[in-house]
Amino acid sequence: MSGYTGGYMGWLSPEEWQVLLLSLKVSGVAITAVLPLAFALAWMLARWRFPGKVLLDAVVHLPLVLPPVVTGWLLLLTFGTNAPVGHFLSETIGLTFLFRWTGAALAAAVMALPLMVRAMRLSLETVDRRLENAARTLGAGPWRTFFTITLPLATPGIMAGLVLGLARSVGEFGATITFASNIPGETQTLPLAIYSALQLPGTELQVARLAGLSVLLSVSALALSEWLARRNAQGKDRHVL
Amino acid sequence: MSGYTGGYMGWLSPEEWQVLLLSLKVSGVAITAVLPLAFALAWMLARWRFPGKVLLDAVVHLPLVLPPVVTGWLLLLTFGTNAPVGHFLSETIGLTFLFRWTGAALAAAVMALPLMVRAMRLSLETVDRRLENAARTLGAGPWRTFFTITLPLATPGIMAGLVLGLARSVGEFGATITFASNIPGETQTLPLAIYSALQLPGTELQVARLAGLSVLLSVSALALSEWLARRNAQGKDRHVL
Amino acid sequence: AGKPQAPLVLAAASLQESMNAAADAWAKKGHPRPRISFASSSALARQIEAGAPADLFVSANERWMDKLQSDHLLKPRTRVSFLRNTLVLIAPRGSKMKLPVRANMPLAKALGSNRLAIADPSGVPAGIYAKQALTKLGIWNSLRDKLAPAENVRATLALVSRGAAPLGIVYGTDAQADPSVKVIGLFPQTSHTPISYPVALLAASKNPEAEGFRRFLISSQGKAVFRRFGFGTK
Amino acid sequence: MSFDIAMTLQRGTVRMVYEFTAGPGLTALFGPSGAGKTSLLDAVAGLVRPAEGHIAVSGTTLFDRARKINLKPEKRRCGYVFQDHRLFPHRTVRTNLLYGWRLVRPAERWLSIDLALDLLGIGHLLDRMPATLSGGEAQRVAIGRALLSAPRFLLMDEPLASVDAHRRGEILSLIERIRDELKLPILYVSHDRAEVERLAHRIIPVEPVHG
Amino acid sequence: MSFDIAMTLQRGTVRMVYEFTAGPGLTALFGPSGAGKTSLLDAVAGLVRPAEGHIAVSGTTLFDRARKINLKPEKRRCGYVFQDHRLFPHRTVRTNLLYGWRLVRPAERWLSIDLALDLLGIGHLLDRMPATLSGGEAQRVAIGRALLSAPRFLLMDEPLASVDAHRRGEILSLIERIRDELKLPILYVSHDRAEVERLAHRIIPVEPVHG
Ligand SMILES: Nc1ncnc2c1ncn2[C@@H]1O[C@H](COP(=O)(O)OP(=O)(O)OP(=O)(O)O)[C@@H](O)[C@H]1O
Ligand SMILES: Nc1ncnc2c1ncn2[C@@H]1O[C@H](COP(=O)(O)OP(=O)(O)OP(=O)(O)O)[C@@H](O)[C@H]1O
Ligand SMILES: [Mg+2]
Ligand SMILES: [Mg+2]
Repeated sequence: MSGYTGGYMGWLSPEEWQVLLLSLKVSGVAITAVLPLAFALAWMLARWRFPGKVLLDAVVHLPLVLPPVVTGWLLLLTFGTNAPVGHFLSETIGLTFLFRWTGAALAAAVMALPLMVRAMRLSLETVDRRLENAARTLGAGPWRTFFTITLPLATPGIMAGLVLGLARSVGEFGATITFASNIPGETQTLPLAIYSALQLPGTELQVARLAGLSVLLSVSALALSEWLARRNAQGKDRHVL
Repeated sequence: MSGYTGGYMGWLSPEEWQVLLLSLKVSGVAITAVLPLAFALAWMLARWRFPGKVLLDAVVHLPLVLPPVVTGWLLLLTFGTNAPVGHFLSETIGLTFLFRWTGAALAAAVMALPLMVRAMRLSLETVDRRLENAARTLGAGPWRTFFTITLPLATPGIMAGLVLGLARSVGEFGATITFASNIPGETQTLPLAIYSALQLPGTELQVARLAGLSVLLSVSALALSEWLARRNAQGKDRHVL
Repeated sequence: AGKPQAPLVLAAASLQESMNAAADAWAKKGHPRPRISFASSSALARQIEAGAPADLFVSANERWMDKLQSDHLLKPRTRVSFLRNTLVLIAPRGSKMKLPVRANMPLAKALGSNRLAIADPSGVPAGIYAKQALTKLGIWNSLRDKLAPAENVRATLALVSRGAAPLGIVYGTDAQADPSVKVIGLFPQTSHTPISYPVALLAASKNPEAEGFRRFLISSQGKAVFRRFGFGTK
Repeated sequence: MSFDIAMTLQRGTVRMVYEFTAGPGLTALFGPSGAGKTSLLDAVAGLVRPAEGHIAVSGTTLFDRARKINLKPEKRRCGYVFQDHRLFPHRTVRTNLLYGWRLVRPAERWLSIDLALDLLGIGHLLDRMPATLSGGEAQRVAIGRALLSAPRFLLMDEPLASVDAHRRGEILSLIERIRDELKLPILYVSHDRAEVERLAHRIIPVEPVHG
Repeated sequence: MSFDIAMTLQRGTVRMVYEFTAGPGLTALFGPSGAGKTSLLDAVAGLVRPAEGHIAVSGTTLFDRARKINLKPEKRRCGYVFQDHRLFPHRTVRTNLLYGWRLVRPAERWLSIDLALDLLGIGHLLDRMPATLSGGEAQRVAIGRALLSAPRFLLMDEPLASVDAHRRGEILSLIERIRDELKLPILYVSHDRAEVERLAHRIIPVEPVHG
């Protein structure tokens, strides 16, 4: 982390604050933006039968399989300013990714996608279709059935997908630094700041502090999700041996 | 990749074979070895209530949250020859990790763990306890009930966990190079070979070939899992609108 | 036992081509070819601290070597700085940019709204040298928000060759190896601390071949290999 | 005609053929287990698609293979009491009951919530989750949910199977009133002779066809 | 004494108190929906733990709070026909039926598979998955599964609720034979007066206790 002052032990230094807030923004935007896509993919994989399904499944898993640097490199080739997609997006809606926090968010989103899709798909596959049928006979159209029956019943998987995706996006490093670069205040998220610190000897304390921040961020998300899950499970008591 | 001869387009070069086989070995051993642990953790998180559960959950998620380089570094500090645990293991059972393929497997296992635990936990939570109770009244003890009822009913999550874990382990880079280093034939798995190739200009073709191998590996695993899942689902037909 | 075992060399990733060539040359002389693990100097140094069973370390910077030395992890009197490198300003091959490297050069203006690709100046050696040079030339402050810090030199190079950045600062050896970029300026040797690559035998090394290879590396025959890849030698 | 049904269903390897018309009132389906009674109700509700034939209720064609008519389940306005209840496990008894109720125009409703709660004896269960209900309680909630959706005809699959004698009497009276005062067509499945004899205007035998 | 039960159960906010002893033969539990019949069977099977009291069957104490006895369900050797069937969805009818059968010593078995298949009329379903069964078919498989586990006593929760009259007669005869020839104690829940009067040696009323 450039310009780290050190010594300030009681609380966070301004640089640490900056990194933390940026990480929050990047992960938050990434997960929020990719959530509908992840759910749609999970839905297709869980419910539809079509030729090339295994292929789609494979493509979704790609960012998990490929080393992150390769993913970052592919992003660069696709969304770079000179690349067709990147050029098109920047010309039409003024959205640029290269060296911008949006690029970090894009990288985080891509890396989180496979985890989110899998967890959501797993839950969607266990939703009892007979309950959806019951809702239809009660007068609910497909969309209402989806929002009132399917979606709530798939909540555990959606929550798990969110937690996994968030954790993964908070930890994302390779694709981000390759695609969005390591610009303090713009794309330097927690892992990138940690990487910078790790390059030099004697920065163990600094690394530990930043790693601690990552952990804190994720533990909060986890605790929140556990709490929500517990609240959700209330009243659904079951036989207990 | 050292000594890459290039030019050999028809099939894989000996070096590529070496990398591929090593990747297979590392991922295979990692996932096999970590499977029971992942399942035990999933079980505890799904079924038990104990103080510190959120903490355990957080620890399991750590490798996802921390940048892989930090995970690799923590592994060095724990399993290095000079570290207490590493020293103990090498003295007692002769198991060393540093600079060995076992180290690459350990790194892959640690990184795959959170994904496996989450998916398995998700499935375990949806297993109907009333069916387990029914098995008990029919004379099955807890273990038999577990193996004949709970485990088969949780199969989708276990499969998903395996696929995610395998994909993640095939793509694992940061922790491996930090912990196990980049030794051809010993710890140079596919992502590390790709990294090495990326260090040289004009190696796009080589990178693409290696990345293609990664993808091939994972698509095979995916296709296999889909096939198993479909076979498993046969006969479980449901009302279809 | 029959054949002597191959030593294990830990080398900075930027030495990949040249070190492999050196190993091949050494093997041609009838020795077992050293096994080489390429990674960032910091990762390799940490592995050595953790007790890695390796024989030789070739670092891209002196600081990590200093650290290992003070921790008594090097064999005494085996440390030699044997390679030198230069720092250059590069642009994509097709670029028409003309920009002589001198004090107060209008680099910021030349960049316009684009960014300068550079290795991470807060830790990666090539970035640290670049920062020193730009500071010495008096333009560091004007470039602060115009940087695109990359993971390492090769990633910096990729940013330029892919056109993501119109200009970049890398080692001379890297620029020479990549035909898709061209050098448009050389930073004076005086603008940064000398770029040197030290090699040393590790204290834990038990391989008798290792010292031979180290001597080969610093011999005139060995240095000749590295000169082929654009390195300077001492 | 209340029901005009002639169709073929394929379930797994089993093929079932139905052909009957039924006038107003309550039509009981009577037949051995596995004969295809539930399958018939599923087809009328639009949950299973017949291989051949047509289904019409009160003059409205719900399905006709030849004329390519296949009304969606939510357009058929049936009140289906499922053999396996199918309460929504994530909603309280209250919101289960109100699920269909909220989806119809107030003017079309023909049963008040209070009356339903009272006759079915489920007023004290409103805030409970379905998983905590006893078998008979769940069944009565399922009946209430179907009736409150203000259906134009009823499909009842052994709705009283695990309801006690006292409640059964009250619910039978309720069904009689629906049959006689509202004149809703009802398809009713039961294995209980007495129940069928009390309620049914006619009995359609459903026999297993093997092939 | 076949059954010697005195206990208190807590389910949610409801507290249920049971106290009765019953001699040999079939004991029917009769009571309104929600009175606690299923809860009682669950406690006897060891699936629900009473807050107080004791449970003994044929002189064997299954549970005694004071003496800290609590036999595990798998040691109680009960044949429990659940109100909701609970067939294992991932196993065929065949392997459902054999689940308990395989776990007892051959010498202890008292019902042959062939006889069970024949009397329950499920021989043609052996290779089917439970999800494809009709309601009555599933119920009969559940009865078969419980009986084939060679239990020492039976807990039957409305076992004939959706079985047709013909089969019902046959299964009632089977239960009578089990009752009279094998002299197994049976706790039997039903809302059907005729069924209860035909089978039961005694009727224990289960009344809801509110508190
Ligand atoms: N978790 C719970 N919270 C509150 N009440 C509960 C809970 N579980 C069960 N009950 C109540 O306990 C009572 C007894 O239930 P039980 O299933 O034993 O009834 P039952 O006599 O078998 O009724 P039925 O004839 O309808 O099957 C019911 O009123 C039920 O609502
Ligand atoms: N997927 C399937 N494969 C094979 N047979 C099936 C499948 N689904 C249903 N069946 C069979 O279709 C027949 C009709 O089933 P249905 O549920 O309609 O019977 P039912 O008359 O309602 O019986 P019950 O009175 O027992 O509820 C049954 O024999 C059932 O086993
Ligand atoms: Mg039926
Ligand atoms: Mg009950």
